Amino acid sequence: MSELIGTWIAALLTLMVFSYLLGDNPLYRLAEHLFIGTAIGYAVLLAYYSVLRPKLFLPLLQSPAANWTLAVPLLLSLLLLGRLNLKWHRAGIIPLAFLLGVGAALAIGGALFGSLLPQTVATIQSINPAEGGWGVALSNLVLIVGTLSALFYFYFTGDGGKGLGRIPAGFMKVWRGLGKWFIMVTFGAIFASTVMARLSLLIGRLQFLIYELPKSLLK
Amino acid sequence: MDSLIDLLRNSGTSEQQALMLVLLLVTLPLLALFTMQQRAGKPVALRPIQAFHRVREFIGRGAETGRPIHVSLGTGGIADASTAESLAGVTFMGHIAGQSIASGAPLIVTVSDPTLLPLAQETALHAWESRQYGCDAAEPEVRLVAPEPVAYAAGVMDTLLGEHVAANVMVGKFGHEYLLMGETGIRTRTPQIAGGIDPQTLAFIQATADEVLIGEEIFASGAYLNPKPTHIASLRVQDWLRVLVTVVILVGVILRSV
Amino acid sequence: MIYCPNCGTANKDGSGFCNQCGHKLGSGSKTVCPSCGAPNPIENVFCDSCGAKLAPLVTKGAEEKPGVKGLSLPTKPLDEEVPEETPEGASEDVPDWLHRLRYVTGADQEPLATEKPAPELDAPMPPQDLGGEGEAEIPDWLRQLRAAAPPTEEAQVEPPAQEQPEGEPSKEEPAEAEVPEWMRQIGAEVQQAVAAAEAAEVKSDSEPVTEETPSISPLAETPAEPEEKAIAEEAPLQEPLPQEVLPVAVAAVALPEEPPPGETPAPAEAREAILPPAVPEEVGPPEEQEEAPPVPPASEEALAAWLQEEGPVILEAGEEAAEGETIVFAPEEYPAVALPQAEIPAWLESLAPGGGMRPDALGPAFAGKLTPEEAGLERAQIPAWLELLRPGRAKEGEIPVEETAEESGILEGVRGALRLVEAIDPSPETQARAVSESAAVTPERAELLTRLLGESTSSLVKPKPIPTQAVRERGLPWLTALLLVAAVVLPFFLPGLVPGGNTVPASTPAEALASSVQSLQPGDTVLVSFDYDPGVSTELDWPARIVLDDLKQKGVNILLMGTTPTGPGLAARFDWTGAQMVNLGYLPGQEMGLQQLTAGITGAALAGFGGAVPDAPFGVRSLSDVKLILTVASSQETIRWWVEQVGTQVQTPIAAIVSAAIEPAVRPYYASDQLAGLVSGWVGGQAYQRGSGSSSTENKDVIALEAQSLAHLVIAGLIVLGNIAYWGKRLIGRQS
Amino acid sequence: MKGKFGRSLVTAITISTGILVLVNFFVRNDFLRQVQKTLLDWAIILAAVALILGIFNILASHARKIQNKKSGWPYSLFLLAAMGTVIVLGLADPRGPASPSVSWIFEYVQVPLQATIFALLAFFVASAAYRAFRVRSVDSFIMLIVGLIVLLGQVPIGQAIWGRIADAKDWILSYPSTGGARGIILGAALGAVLVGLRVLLGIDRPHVE
Repeated sequence: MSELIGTWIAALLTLMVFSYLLGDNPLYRLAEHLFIGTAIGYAVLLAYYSVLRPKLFLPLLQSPAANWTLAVPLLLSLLLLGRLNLKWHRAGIIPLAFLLGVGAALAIGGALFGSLLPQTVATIQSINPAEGGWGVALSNLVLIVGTLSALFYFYFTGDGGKGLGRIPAGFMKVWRGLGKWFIMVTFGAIFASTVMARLSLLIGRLQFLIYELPKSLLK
Repeated sequence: MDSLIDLLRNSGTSEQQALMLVLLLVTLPLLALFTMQQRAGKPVALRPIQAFHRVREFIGRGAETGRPIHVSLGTGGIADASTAESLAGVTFMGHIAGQSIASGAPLIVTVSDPTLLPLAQETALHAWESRQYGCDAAEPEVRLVAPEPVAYAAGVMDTLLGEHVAANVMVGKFGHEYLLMGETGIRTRTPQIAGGIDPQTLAFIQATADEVLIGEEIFASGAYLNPKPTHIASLRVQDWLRVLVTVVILVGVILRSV
Repeated sequence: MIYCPNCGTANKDGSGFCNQCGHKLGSGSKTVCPSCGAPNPIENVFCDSCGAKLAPLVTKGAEEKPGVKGLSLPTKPLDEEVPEETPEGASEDVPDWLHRLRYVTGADQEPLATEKPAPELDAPMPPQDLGGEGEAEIPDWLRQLRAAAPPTEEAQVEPPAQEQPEGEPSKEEPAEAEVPEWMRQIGAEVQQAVAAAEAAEVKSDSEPVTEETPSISPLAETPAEPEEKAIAEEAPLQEPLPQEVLPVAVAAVALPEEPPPGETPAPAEAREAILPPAVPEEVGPPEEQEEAPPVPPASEEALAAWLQEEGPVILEAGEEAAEGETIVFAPEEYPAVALPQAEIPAWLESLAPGGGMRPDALGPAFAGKLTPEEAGLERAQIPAWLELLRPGRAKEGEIPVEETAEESGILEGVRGALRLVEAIDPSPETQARAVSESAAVTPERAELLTRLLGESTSSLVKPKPIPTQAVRERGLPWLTALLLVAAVVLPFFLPGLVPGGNTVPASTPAEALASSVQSLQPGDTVLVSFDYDPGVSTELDWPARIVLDDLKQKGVNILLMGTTPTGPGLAARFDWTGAQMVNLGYLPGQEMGLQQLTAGITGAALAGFGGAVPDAPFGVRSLSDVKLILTVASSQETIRWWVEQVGTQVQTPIAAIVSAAIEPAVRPYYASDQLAGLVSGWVGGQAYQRGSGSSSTENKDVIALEAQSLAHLVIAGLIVLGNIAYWGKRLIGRQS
Repeated sequence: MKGKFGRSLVTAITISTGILVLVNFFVRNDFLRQVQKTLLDWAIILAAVALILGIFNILASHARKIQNKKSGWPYSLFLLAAMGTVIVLGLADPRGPASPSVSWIFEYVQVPLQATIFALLAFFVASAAYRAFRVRSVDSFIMLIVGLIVLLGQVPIGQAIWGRIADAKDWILSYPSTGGARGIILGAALGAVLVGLRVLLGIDRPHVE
């Protein structure tokens, strides 16, 4: 029963959202806010049930001695919440500084080992026809040229008349232009395959209306 | 040097880790050197980036119409790998806040990640506290819309639709939810500046924003809007690292091919 | 730094009254309307009497405000870390030099000029007054200018004679008398060789003072340093100093002299602008006045140095100036900077030491400003460089009358109205325009905008957007929606209509995953992470189900988790009957969480979903006990996290089921073998099925794929249509 | 944190934390790893607390909207109501998000709503495509061609039009497209490294400005 009701509510909400196609209207706005509300609520629950309770409260309540280190995050949390109070507002910066430190480190580590290293290594491909034939060799060449030229498209300094260091301006111009082309190719490809994904979503929703709804009645 | 290598080996550092470490360590002196050169006033030409140039136009528009300017800092936080993007967004926002406050244009800043909220508030507050004497601008409003990307996008759509936004600036980390906001901006005919580093999002930023910040360009906001020697220096370091990477790749390819 | 509008003394920020003369600070100051001269409260943006735009040059602390600055000016107050001396030294020397310029010009036009020394009094001010005030520099002289502005009228009316008594003691007489002729005498012999030499020398002796900022700070320092020396010890030193500064001095002197004696009004009003009315009252301590004469050389030489060393830097303002920041923007964007053809006046050329200065940077601005016929030197003095930093504002030389019409909404057609940003951050042209405009134009403009500003935003019509490329077109929402819905719904009613059916193109990455799943043995454990959100569930549920069914058939143990908050919830919606499954729940902290996961599953932040996590589920303690990691993700970020945080730490292969939207972005990770397999979207799911032998016969799936095909056709059609429309428009446009 | 001391303290915290976390990327040391894990744990807790803090921000802004009867204030009312309901239901049941009531709301309200709002993207993408693939220059022409190939290469009907289109699509995705994407990724990585370094070196201190 609850499933039947649920399905029909879901269908109703689905239609309310689709009503946006007729232009911005109260039904849509209503659905939208309903969604935002539930989403926030759900996130709060998760923050409590999968972080605060198991990682902070329970340990501190059950065995404070063993988890004395948690006093630090507790303190930091209080400082953070102190932001609610004008007097303590500034103190809220300490936990902020802590988070920022962690974040900066993760950003560096991630960029170095997650992007820079593997992507560089992966770009080092053989362009020797003897190995995989001309097709592969040329394709790899395209890949390499694409990567490097796109990388140079973002050149910041040394532009505007002067080349970078020894690199002549003319070469930079051509090279960066090439990079732009490759970037456009990427954009085109991404755009197109996104079209695919989004259409799947639409089809899926319509399928829900056309298939699931009647099915729920048959049950 | 050898002793260093041994040390690394003993600490279980792989060649790749060592390589990256070296790269990191090379970066520091470079940064220091270039910073010194910049302090000494070394002239540096920066590639023009329209978005940074035109943002004032957008703010002016806000001031003229009395409508709020909306700055979206994306769905990134400051305690994860998206920190860099988020910081870029905050830097940009700080500049916009300063100018919009001075020009009396209301400012709405929206964030999605709760960790970013306090930082954004601090930045906006700073701009507000150092406002011009007797300026009648409203204090910038920093909102946490929703911690969940799609919900956040929906919230921003609501802002764009409901609050007559004069200009929409979106810089930070954006995922597939970007298009919801970007296209709404188009439909409400709101001028937009947008930037991100995720190629997947960039395709749509390209398609929906008037001025685009592609990839690393968002990190340059400091150097373009509030140039300090360190900012310029880090751009130059970035460019030289670029060359380094290129050389590594080329050498690698040659070795691999022959 | 707040400057007393009354005596010009610098007071600490936030101080309510001047600690020199006790005059009320901040609120006391007034903004003088550039067009009608009426004093306005500083908070005004438009003149109360005539409504002209007010350029709030120096309302309290204006220059420290990020908002009031152009793109190139700093938006942050000076950082405490920056050594005090440097900023202040640097900051003081420019204004100083500017004072001099004004001093000089004033000097050979009327005795009043002698009062000019006043501004300088704050040059040798003790550090603590300026403590860490990076932007003292620009504010500084602007302040003077500002302080000067209001009582302009009296300034004119009062004959110099009156001022003598109150103002400068007889001491001043010689100074005033000699200055012009001193200038002249320098003007006679121009050798910048000396200049270079002296500059170098000065540099060297002030070296120790500041280490942080190598080559610039010395110059920054000099104004204060040598001055003291000059006064204190050898008078002789005053001799060389003038010479070394010559070029500039000449330049400075030259400016006013070029125009014919019967001068154009412009310089006149300009001059008023700079005369500090307050000067009379301001009787500095005697010794300060003594300093006056020697100061010029010192600061001149500072200018010379400035030209050599960091040109725009100082112009860069505040912090930057202190740190010697220099930026030249590339031509195409900033015409102001790059006017190669703009030729540099000879004297400037002669100035140029070993290439330190960039003509293209200084040339146009100076060359332009130096022409007497435009509204006067004053604007010329600083604006010349301010211009450099003002993107796209300065046309070489002439005052641009670019009164752009509003192309937006209600303001449509109103010319030059309400350029608020400019009002707040005025370029010299703006002021010049304000001055040159007849007050007649401004009134109705002004009341128009006051009316507009008064109106509530809601009552305003939505203005047309800033014109840009076709990005602004809204496309054809209606047609689009209609066609799309039709295309998607049609196959439901006419199945088999679309050629191709569900014969999906092969996909190597998908088959790669299929084969790695095939290689799993019963009893192996697979970690499936649901990293998408409900938004894309309609796309990802299907391929995920296909793979999961496959896993269930293989009889492998399945660990569920999610790095998106909603992930585990989505996973729970699947049918798990008869499967060996444990839902570990939401892993908070994105990559931070994943980092921890590499350290051990039980240790990680996983709190389970509707029940605690068993210790070592399926005997799995760390990720290396898992045979395959499968992430179902809708964002490239997520894949990156897995690859960056987990892939770099653990050997277990990682495969991904992703939304087709991110396939191109994720491809690199598959291409670089960071992903063992990749299934993208519905089609990927089908390809996987083909790879794993089974194949979907469900009518629903076939129809879905047909709808997909049709919709793709429609969109391809729309793209073509868009181009036809675009080119059609253009061709028609060309004919008419 | 006003004053020099405050600032340097804050900066010190940032730097030390950052280095302790970062070092683990380069050396394998159990103690350091433990330290890092602890720090990350704390960060996760703080992030959760930040959300609680954020809730107050949300409450405040919507309360203000309702109070001032700003346009559309009733929606804010709905939003808060929905939020409150979910939270209360969830806290009432020890299973939290897994509790029947919450999962019901999740399954029948949140998922369909979110999925449908996202489905709107189909239309957005379509109208964006109508604009974005304009042939204005060589660049946009390239983009158009690639777009059409990938667009049709993904679906069966593309096969019907041109047999090799899938291969063409795959080639584009694996070589030129990958190349472009790599250029962007590499560049962004370099940028991120420098931004991170600036923070860790205490050069950029957004939080104390």
